[in-house]
Amino acid sequence: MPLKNAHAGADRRWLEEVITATMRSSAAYQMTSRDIGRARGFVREFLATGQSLHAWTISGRATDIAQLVVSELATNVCKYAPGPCLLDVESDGTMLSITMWDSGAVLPSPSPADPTRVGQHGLELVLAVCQSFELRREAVGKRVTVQIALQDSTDRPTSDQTAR
Amino acid sequence: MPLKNAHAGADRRWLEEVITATMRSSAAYQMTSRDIGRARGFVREFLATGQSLHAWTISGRATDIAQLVVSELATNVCKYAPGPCLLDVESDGTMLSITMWDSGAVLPSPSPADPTRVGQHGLELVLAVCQSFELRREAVGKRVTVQIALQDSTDRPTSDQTAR
Amino acid sequence: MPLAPDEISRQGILTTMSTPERRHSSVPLAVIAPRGEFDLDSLPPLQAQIDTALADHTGVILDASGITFADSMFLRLLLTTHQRTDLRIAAPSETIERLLAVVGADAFLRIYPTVDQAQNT
Amino acid sequence: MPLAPDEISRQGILTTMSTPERRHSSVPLAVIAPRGEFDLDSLPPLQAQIDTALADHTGVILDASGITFADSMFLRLLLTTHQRTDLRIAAPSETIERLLAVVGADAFLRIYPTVDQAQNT
Ligand SMILES: Nc1ncnc2c1ncn2[C@@H]1O[C@H](COP(=O)(O)OP(=O)(O)O)[C@@H](O)[C@H]1O
Ligand SMILES: Nc1ncnc2c1ncn2[C@@H]1O[C@H](COP(=O)(O)OP(=O)(O)O)[C@@H](O)[C@H]1O
Repeated sequence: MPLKNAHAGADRRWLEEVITATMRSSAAYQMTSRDIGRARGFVREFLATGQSLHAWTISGRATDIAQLVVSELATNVCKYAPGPCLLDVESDGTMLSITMWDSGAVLPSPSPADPTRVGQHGLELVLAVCQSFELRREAVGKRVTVQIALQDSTDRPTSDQTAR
Repeated sequence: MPLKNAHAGADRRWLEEVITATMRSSAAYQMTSRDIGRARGFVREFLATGQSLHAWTISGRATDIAQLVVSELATNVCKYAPGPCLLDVESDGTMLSITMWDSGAVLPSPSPADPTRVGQHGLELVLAVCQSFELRREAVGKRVTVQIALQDSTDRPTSDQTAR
Repeated sequence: MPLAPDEISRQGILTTMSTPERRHSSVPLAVIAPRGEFDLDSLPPLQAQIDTALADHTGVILDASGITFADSMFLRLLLTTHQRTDLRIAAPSETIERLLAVVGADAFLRIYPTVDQAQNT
Repeated sequence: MPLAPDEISRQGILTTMSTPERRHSSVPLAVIAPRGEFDLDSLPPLQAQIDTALADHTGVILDASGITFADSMFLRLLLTTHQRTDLRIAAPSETIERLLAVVGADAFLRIYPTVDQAQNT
């Protein structure tokens, strides 16, 4: 027979689960150029679901940036590693983790900030807006993981200042 | 009074701890140019300790590469984020994780492979030899974490082939 | 929970092309007003539209108020267009302003709060 | 366990500079044989040594057999030296060979198994 305390513990645990709920979602693409917009829609829906289901507070800036990161990673698959790719998104409501696996073996290299350069601003933008950026070789292909903050914060050195 | 089984369990756990032992070590530097060689010596000693204490098998290539990665990260602190920095190394005998924290806010950007370019081969080398490469903004400064495999493997797509 | 790709918000490019009346402005600039999201996929029509506009105008005003998303491929088009002609960007949303600011392109691109101000400068 | 920095293996630069006897070789090349580890810290003396060698020689043979470690700063010195003169790299260790191979510089740098072969080619 359960004790009162055990009940209270279970309730607290349940509450914590709701509060610290982690959501995950995955999508596979062949990554033709039309898929780039679909991938943005996918992360937009994911964040909207987090907002309605878990009451995540997500800044407008974060929603924009999440789509930008997905768009850049998807565009690069199109351009440099055409073929199947896997997009994973995960969040606890504070940080959004965006992972793109593709079949290409070569690791991408972000260009340093330089507004006078016409091209190669894709990963520069990603680096400028992210909290972390990770490249990982896999048995086949590679993974790029980008984390972004879902709430704006003036004391955390995100992006815009540091990019300049 | 402990049961026999509990004893056996404890023994097994102790054994597993020895087998899967994770070693960590940290060093702080002001990172003047002389410190670059000291940082290499630090990771060399770390690997040697793992070999003698935990019988890690480490390829000659891995020992070389570990020093190369440390040298490149330390050189970049010297050049781009002079001041205090923190070097952390960690390994379970299979993967070596090398983390350099420095006080500079700007995230580094590895240049793409190009043998005709005279400079900017530092992080290109690191990307070519690593298993993973991570950049992370911190409240102050940033961390770069590089993982390398301690055993050579022909089926894992490390480095040399993919860099070309 | 599998989330269905959201196709709805991807809009076609609706544009108005017109030569603004010359008031204070001395050069007739074409005005284009693309709408929707701009990426690798949606750029060729925008590029074509700019090319057409520049065939008989000395520059182009991009009314950016209807652009809901843009990435580095769009930025690239802005930068190449800026290099070849008098490009004026009018009424950028916060998203577009951020895109330009993050790479530092807002320092030299010509950006105006309204199409009117872009015309009369 | 705190590990003491290992200073012992950092060696000074011991070099022999000599003009090889002309046998099959038509140009007199200086031979330098730096020893130890080469990084940002240890490069200026090596740079100076190369400059001195090139003051009265048309090229330089780098006997790399005594180099126990080198990173991208050393690579940079090789690449700039290769651009300005006839640089021949002799007897590279596996470490140096790997450094050159990873970036693809082994495709155009002149690399020889021995100093002798570098002289007589
Ligand atoms: N998924 C990928 N696979 C392989 N290489 C990539 C990938 N993404 C990017 N790269 C490499 O990294 C470089 C930088 O990418 P980016 O900053 O997006 O600029 P751009 O695509 O405009 O050149 C690319 O030029 C390419 O060489
Ligand atoms: N610790 C760092 N802090 C800030 N910027 C860095 C750091 N490390 C590297 N960078 C930037 O990344 C670029 C690439 O570094 P690297 O590949 O080592 O080439 P190099 O140092 O020869 O330019 C550097 O030019 C620099 O702009």
